[in-house]
Amino acid sequence: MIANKSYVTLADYGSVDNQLFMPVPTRIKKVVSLNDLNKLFTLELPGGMSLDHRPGQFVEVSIFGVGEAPISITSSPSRSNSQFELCVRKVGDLTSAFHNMRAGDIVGIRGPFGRGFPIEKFRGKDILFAPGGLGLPPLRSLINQVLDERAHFGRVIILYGARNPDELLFKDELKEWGDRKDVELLLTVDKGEENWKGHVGVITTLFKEISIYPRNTIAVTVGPPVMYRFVLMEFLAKGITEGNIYLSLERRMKCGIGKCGHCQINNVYSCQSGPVFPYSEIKGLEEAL
Amino acid sequence: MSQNGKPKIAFFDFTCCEGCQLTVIDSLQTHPELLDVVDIVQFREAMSEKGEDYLVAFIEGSCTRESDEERLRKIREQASIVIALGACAHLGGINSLKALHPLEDVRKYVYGDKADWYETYDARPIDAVIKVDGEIPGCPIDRDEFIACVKALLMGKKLPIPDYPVCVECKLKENVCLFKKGKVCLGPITRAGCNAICPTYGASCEGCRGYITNPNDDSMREVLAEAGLSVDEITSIYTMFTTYQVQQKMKQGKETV
Amino acid sequence: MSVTIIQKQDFPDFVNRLLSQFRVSGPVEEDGGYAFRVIENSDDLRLDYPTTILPPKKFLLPTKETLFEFDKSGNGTVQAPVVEPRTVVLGVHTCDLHAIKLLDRVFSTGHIDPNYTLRRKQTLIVSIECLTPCDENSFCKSMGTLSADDGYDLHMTDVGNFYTIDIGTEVGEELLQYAKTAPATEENMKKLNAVISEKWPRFPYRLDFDISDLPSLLNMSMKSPLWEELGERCLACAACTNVCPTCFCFDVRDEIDLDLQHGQRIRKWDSCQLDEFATIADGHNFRQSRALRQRHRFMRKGKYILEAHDYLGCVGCGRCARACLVDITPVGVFNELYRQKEVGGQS
Amino acid sequence: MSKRIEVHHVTRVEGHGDIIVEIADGKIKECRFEIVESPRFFEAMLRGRPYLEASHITSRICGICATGHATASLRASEKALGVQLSEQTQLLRKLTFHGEILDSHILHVYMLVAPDFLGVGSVIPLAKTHREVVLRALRMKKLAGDMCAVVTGRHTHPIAMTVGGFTHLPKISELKELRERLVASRADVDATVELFSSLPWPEFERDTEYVSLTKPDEYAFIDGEIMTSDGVKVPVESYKQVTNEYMVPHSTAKLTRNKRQSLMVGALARFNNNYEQLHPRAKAAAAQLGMKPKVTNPYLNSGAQVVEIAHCIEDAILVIDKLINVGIKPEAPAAVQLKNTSGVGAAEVPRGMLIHHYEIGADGNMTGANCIIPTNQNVGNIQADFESLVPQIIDKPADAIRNDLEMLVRAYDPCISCSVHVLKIEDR
Ligand SMILES: Cc1cc2nc3c(=O)[nH]c(=O)nc-3n(C[C@H](O)[C@H](O)[C@H](O)COP(=O)(O)OP(=O)(O)OC[C@H]3O[C@@H](n4cnc5c(N)ncnc54)[C@H](O)[C@@H]3O)c2cc1C
Ligand code: SF4
Ligand code: SF4
Ligand code: SF4
Repeated sequence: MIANKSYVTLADYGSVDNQLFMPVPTRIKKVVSLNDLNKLFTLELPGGMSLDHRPGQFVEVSIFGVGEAPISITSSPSRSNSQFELCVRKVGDLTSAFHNMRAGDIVGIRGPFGRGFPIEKFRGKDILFAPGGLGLPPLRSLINQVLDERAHFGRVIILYGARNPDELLFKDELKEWGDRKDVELLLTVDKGEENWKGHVGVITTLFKEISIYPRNTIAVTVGPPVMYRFVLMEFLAKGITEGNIYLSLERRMKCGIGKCGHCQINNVYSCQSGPVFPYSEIKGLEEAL
Repeated sequence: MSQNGKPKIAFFDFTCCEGCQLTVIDSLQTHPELLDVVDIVQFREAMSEKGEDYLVAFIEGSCTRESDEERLRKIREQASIVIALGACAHLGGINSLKALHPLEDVRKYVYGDKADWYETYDARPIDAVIKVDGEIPGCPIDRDEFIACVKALLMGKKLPIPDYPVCVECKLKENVCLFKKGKVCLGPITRAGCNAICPTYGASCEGCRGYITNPNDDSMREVLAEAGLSVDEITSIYTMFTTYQVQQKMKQGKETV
Repeated sequence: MSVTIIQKQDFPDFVNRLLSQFRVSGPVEEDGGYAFRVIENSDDLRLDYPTTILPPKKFLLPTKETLFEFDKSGNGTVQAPVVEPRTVVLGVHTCDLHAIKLLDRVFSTGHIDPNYTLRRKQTLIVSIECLTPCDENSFCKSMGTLSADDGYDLHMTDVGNFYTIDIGTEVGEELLQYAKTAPATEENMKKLNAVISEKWPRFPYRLDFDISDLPSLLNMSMKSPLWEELGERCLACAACTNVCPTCFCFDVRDEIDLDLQHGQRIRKWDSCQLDEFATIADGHNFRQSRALRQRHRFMRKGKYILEAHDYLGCVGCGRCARACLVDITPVGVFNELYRQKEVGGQS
Repeated sequence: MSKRIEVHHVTRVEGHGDIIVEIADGKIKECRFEIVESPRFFEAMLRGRPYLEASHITSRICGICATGHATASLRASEKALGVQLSEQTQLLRKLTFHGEILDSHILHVYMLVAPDFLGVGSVIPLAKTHREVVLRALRMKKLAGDMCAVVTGRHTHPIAMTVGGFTHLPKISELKELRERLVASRADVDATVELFSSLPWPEFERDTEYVSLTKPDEYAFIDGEIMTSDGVKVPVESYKQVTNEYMVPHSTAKLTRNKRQSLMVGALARFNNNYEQLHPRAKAAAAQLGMKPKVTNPYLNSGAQVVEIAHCIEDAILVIDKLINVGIKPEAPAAVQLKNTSGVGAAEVPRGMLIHHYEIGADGNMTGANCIIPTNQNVGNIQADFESLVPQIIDKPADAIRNDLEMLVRAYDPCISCSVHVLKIEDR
């Protein structure tokens, strides 16, 4: 078959996924402002489609004319799925345009992408969460799923640090978690404020407040790159094995499907193999931390 | 905003050839719809109407005398967004070549014994006088880049000015590299966005768009030296549009020319 | 498969008949250099070209292409673009052929890239056997790309008065309906064999070690002081990656009309050598130094890509060496790493 | 009856100029046109720069006549360095020069002058009321710009022109495409002539000395001799005899003068001096506009520009035909001989005669430069026109006077940013 000098479209090749780069128009149902820089968006896929994501995965959000950016899914799959939540920090073009959107507006969604947390391996274990700053939104998905299936897990410890009290996200939920008997929640801020009565100091200072049983503990951290080295040291010092430590590596991303090269960490495409990794997998990677 | 919801923009010129404003007019050849999306309230070169209420001010030209400063400050007060248009406004540009000679000598050379009739000082970029929110580089600016910048402004985005060198665009156009033809070029350190127009037409990139954020200056100078340029010739190629920047750097003791 | 021949005098006619059916591209001379261009006339072709500035990759992964178009008015719709017509690429060297095989693998692994795949399916490749090295920068022989068994639709060898044609695919065979061909005689085959056996000695080996040792050599070289040295010289102009037939990193951006309603999402070539490549919104650059970026480039060429896709990420075409103004070359780098290993200079 | 008319920064002209007229008790107390552009100092900046940079630096004198400055600059260097240009180079220079004349004239007559007649402040409202006219202007201007771009890369600050030739040559296919567009543009030219012949040009006559380049065999744009309508003819090297540049710091200072108190350069001067060499289609355009030398109404400088639009379109077609005929040959820029010398380059840029006079040292660096800019030459004439016109219109309301004076200034198409060394006319 040699076609003539005719134009061919993707539809002529049925087997190719021609939707790969095409975002699904998705309606914003609700927008809640968390603080100056962060907003929580509830989105709903069209036609009752479900996102089917795992905690730790992300979607690529499109705003036409502005571009696309990877955003972690902060809601947990154990809650509603055709509806899902994104927590977005306003830092640049796309995130600013997103912040300007209101309920009823449409954004484009591709995904979910990435590996997510292997939650089935966590069952029966104690879980130590240590998110820093904007690391809470991606971890919130996992935390809430764990809480929804609370009976399947051992202790749940959450150490959460932010620069100042205002930057602590999801305050209502923090309170809820803090009120639960089956959750150990410790908060800290780098710099206190007048009304802040809690702990002051970087997140690593919380570690001496807890004792754990390392052999049965899964440790999970998400936060800014500078934080990882120190938190990892604390995890290891507590005797948690490298294979039981999980972290999420944020990189620049342009496709989400392991081609564009931006997210590469040595030979690993973090959008595909990550962004969630067990520490054992990345500790040999020169460029990971 | 105008009543019709279109943002009001105004153009101002200081010391320059007005080639960038002309390029703006030329951009209408391919984008006449520009007039449908913005309200141009001042553009002395092309129109008599004058509006003093504008959101965005495009400033062309360098500041070359103290009496320009007041006018610049007025524009800054009025405009929410000030954009430097073209190399003169962005860098000081060709006007700053003047600073390679003592000011008195320059005045005397041109005006002889009437030298002090004319007020002038070393040319400087606009951001040396007032805060600037963005820059559209080039001598002259690139038409398509100007339109792209207008779109970005309308959408509240950062100006889409690349931070990679001219070589990128030059290679993608498959030009034979000028160095292979025995010429020299500043493409490896100059900010892209012009579509490598000079090398494409066989001439050296002269750096009219200023340099990328992290140019490898030492290596560039070595490349030029290896191509046979003397120290003076290297200085010359580096100062065509960026005398002001080179001199600022020297003042900070970072570089010798 | 049997070998066919086309007399050289009949070749222009073949091209001109192809031109009436396909978009045809091939190497042409421009301003003292060579480039693959869409041709309008068989006279434009220069099949004896040494090498082109950009590889034929650009027909499969254009320097800039539309991924889809959008219209924000109403509910917002997106539409996949129409892609270009069927294209015959004439005169592809075997190094570039190997590179295309790698790209085929890359874009069909995991998520199948629709745009690449579509273009690939519409592209017919007529490669040509290299008989002399392009220039002193070629090191195809060291990389094992001096010839090719597959990856082409047709493969030609210049045997004096005629070209022999190896048929690689059925589509390739169908192409020959536009040519005046004859089955190769024994005499023809003898000549072909002579030409091929004479060509090999003309190509030097330029690596000081066997190519199969490259991955392990690189493995030991993560901390080599060479990277810092390269970082000092490198201009970060990205010429090396832009001309490379195996580089495939890209950027994705939106372009919009002045009405701010209609626009396209486009993808364009990007380079790991540029500052912005690994920089995120807060300004943190995961490969801040030019040294790290050069290391990344060579690790990809000799190790990472091999690990992911089973093909080396360098085919020895020498384009990057020609393009580099500060003389950073794969041969130079790989040999220097080998030398450092031999003298035990590794940490 | 007293009026004071002050126009600061006359609009729709290139660069900054002010008009100040004061009438008290029916008498003119003050009447002047002054340039308030900040001085540029190009001549001083050229010193010490390699001669190869000179045309790139001086094109930045003016965005509109960048190609004109580059051409005069190259001619100055070439004459100093003993460079012989090939015919191909001369033809290509001519082609791109025509592009610039067209671009500038179209911009001027359509976007700067026409709004005065159509009663609007600028081309922007015209885009609503006379969309077809504006689109035609943009279309013609694009063609003109593309003529420059095909040869030198772009109109404003041409790239490929260099001492002795070009660093890049157009393809025959590009020339053919241009030719087609030029031929097709005749309809637009006709429409232009028609539009401008229907406009009510203000009536005002004042004879002056018309100065331009002239050539025996063609309507002069590049090189030639200097001639004046008062019968002077000198080689360009003797430009100073005619231009007599000088500075006098009082309100009626004259900037250049020869036989009379002032002189005029520009399209009208060329038209008056070289009418015979215009292309027949240009002559026909002149007839339609009611123009025949000697035209002494300065407002009709714009009319002369329309005539030149017709001429340049036709001549560009002829130039392209020649180039296509012989084919474009690859050709390196002609060789130079470095020695301590000087040279004078001259060209008729859109606004009139332009002179670049360079001194180049044996090391190839510039040691001195002098540039004589058309607008400088005309400022004295504008002033003289003012003095003659104001008494004639003194009874009109101030607004009308202002309007007439502004239109007069505009007719000269002054390009004030060009004024590399501005002559400031001011009472001190
Ligand atoms: C796996 C992953 C999960 C993320 N989750 C969240 C989240 O839940 N909430 C949130 O607010 N932010 C998140 N980010 C960061 C977010 O993607 C960036 O802040 C965003 O891309 C910035 O885009 P911008 O257009 O606003 O900024 P600009 O600076 O204008 O960015 C331009 C482009 O650069 C790229 N880019 C810039 N910064 C980043 C970055 N940090 N990561 C990847 N690409 C980048 C994007 O492609 C972006 O379109 C996540 C990033 C990754 C990789
Ligand atoms: S000509 Fe200049 S811009 Fe082009 S590749 Fe060479 S150095 Fe870079
Ligand atoms: S190539 Fe260089 S000199 Fe030319 S326009 Fe671009 S930045 Fe300016
Ligand atoms: S790395 Fe260099 S030699 Fe190797 S394939 Fe790429 S361009 Fe060719």
